Amino acid sequence: MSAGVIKLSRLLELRVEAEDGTPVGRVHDVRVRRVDGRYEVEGLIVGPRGLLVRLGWRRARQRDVLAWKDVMAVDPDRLVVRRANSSARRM
Amino acid sequence: MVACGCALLAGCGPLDRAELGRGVESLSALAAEGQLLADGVVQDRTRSTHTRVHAGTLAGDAAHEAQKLADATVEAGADRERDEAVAVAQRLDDALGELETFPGGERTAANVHRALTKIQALGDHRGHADDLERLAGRIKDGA
Amino acid sequence: MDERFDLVYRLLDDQLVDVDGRRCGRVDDVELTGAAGEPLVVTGLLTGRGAYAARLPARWRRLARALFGRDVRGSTARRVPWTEVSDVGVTVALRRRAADLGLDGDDWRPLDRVPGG
Amino acid sequence: MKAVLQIALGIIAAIGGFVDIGDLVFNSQAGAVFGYELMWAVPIGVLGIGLYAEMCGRVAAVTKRPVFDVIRMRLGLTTGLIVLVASLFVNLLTVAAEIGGVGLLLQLFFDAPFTLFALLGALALATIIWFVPFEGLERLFGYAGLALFVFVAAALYLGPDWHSVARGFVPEAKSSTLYWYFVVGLVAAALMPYEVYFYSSGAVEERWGPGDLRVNRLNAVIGYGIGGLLSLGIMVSAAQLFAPAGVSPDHLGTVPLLAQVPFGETGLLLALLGMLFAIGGAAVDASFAGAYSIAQFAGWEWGKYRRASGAPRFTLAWLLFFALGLIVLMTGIDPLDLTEYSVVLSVVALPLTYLPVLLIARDRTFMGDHVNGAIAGSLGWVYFVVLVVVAVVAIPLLLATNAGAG
Repeated sequence: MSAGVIKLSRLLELRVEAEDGTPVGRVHDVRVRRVDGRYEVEGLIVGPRGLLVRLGWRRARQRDVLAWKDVMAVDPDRLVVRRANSSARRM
Repeated sequence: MVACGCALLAGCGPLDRAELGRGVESLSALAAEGQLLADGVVQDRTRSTHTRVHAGTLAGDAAHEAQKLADATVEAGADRERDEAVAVAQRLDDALGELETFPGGERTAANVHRALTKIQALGDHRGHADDLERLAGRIKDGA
Repeated sequence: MDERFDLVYRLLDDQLVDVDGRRCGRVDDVELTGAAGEPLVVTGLLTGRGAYAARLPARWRRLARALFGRDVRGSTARRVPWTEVSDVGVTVALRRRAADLGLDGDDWRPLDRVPGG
Repeated sequence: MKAVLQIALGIIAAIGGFVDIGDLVFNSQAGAVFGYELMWAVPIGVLGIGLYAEMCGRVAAVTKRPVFDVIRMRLGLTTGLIVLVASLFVNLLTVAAEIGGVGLLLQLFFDAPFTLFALLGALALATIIWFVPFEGLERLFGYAGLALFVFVAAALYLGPDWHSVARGFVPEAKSSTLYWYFVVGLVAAALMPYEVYFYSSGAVEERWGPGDLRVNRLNAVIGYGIGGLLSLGIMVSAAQLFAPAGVSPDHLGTVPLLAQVPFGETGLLLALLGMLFAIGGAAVDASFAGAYSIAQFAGWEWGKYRRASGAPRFTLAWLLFFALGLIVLMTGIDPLDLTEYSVVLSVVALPLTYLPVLLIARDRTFMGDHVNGAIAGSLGWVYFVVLVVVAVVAIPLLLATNAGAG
């Protein structure tokens, strides 16, 4: 795989953990936003509420979205997040 | 679902009285249906093709039931009832076979109807069928 | 195309339709390019049974590869550059014809010769 | 004028699709064994299919998404694949049972070996599908299916005891497992999912839009309502004719007697004709439903409008269903046993094909202001619970009663 290419299926499979190892949940959806002509990942929808969102049962509120810039590392089996997103932690 | 329930289950254990009773019940259902068919022919209100094919199917069921009952080992003490049931099943097979062979014959149908009535004694369904009903009764009492 | 949308909710598994309106597969995966600490950009779509294995639970992956084939670009799975996508609405509309994008799996036409076929 | 035609299409699709071998078997047997006592189960099934079909038709009209497109979109690949495999298996049983029914009925018409007729029946159906356009297809089977009204006439002619008929509509809990098996069977027979796959794909194929929503509702109410009436006609006539005489309709050939006894040869012919086309229509619907499911899941081109050459894989899929259905028949399984298995097993997979449609139908992002109204919304969830309960008890009852052998 060329460097820098990540498949959505892979993101959906990884566990999300904060820096200090506390689990934050799984990635249920990926929110993208148009930025000068291309679509950038704005954030990841995680946690149990995320599943409801994906099923179209609940709308994902802005605070459910874990900002992509808070993602520190994409390891083979987990995503490390700089600090647990306050709202995600509450889920 | 006269189709031999026993065949669905793995192997057939000895027929207990309840199963023997159900076998007799299905024979009386076949007899009743045979009478409906025969009525149609007697009054010339049906199609011979349907009569022939359907009578053949019912005859096949009766033969299958007879064979199943004959092959099965039966609970002790129920042998006489089982043999009688097999005999009735064979008479049922013969009567329905007649209808299959002569699906248009009003006279044949009348004979078949009489034979089935004798087997079933269908005066009214709740009535006492001399053969099957009595047999079913003895099977239950014996249980 | 919406200003902001969620990939799984609106794009993943959606129907691909070419410029002639022909259905030509589904979005079986989405290719993102970038890394942690940098922008992660949608750069392409993957379609074809070769992409199934990666989406199924890990413990079924070996079976899935056996059933649906490994991800062999150009045969069991095809990449559609994101620039080829004109709209993500009821379906994912493409700018060109399925054949030009190598998406017309219906390319063999045994039934053409049958009258009325 | 267009609306009237559309309604006719709905009625036809309902009769051609609604009354199939499952309804004929379960309603005649339920009437024969339990008389009027199980009548209440029919409206539950009919209301269920009407509700589900209306939602699917509305989703198809507004979002242009047929059922399996919604299933894939909403459940994703993994669950979607499980639902696909389960429904294709059940669909195959249904196609085999329906073709078996066609074979049996042709045999009752012309008296030649069953297997020959199952083959001839399948070939005839495949040829009809190949040459007759979609519109004509539904008219052909639907109109002929109207002959099934002879059973409603028989039910009335035989003079039912209206008091017990009314009481039959009041649900009653009984301890016998056979009773509950028939409750599940009657509801499941009415709620055969292939009918809805066919209906929603047809709505997309005929390019329905929001303007067709009124017609969609009429289809669901009138079309399926009439189907339910036919089922009740079969049950009531069986309750009057078979129950007292102790006749057990274990063969398809027994059912037409319900019309032959009151109306003689004409009744018999009408019954046989109606059954032949209702079951033939169902065989077509079921095989198409199977092809629609695969094509929509995988994203292939599909649809009868797209001539076979335009959608070769879709066309091969429905031909394959016919062929596999015949192969299943050649194993010698009794078509009526196949029918009971296909009906009961199809209700097991139903909650997972029903839920995604419900989720999309209430989702404003996709439906705009055509989302579920108060009624459809609340009833939709009530039915989801009903379906889950029915699905859970279906297989245990099937085994406990040895497929209704009792």
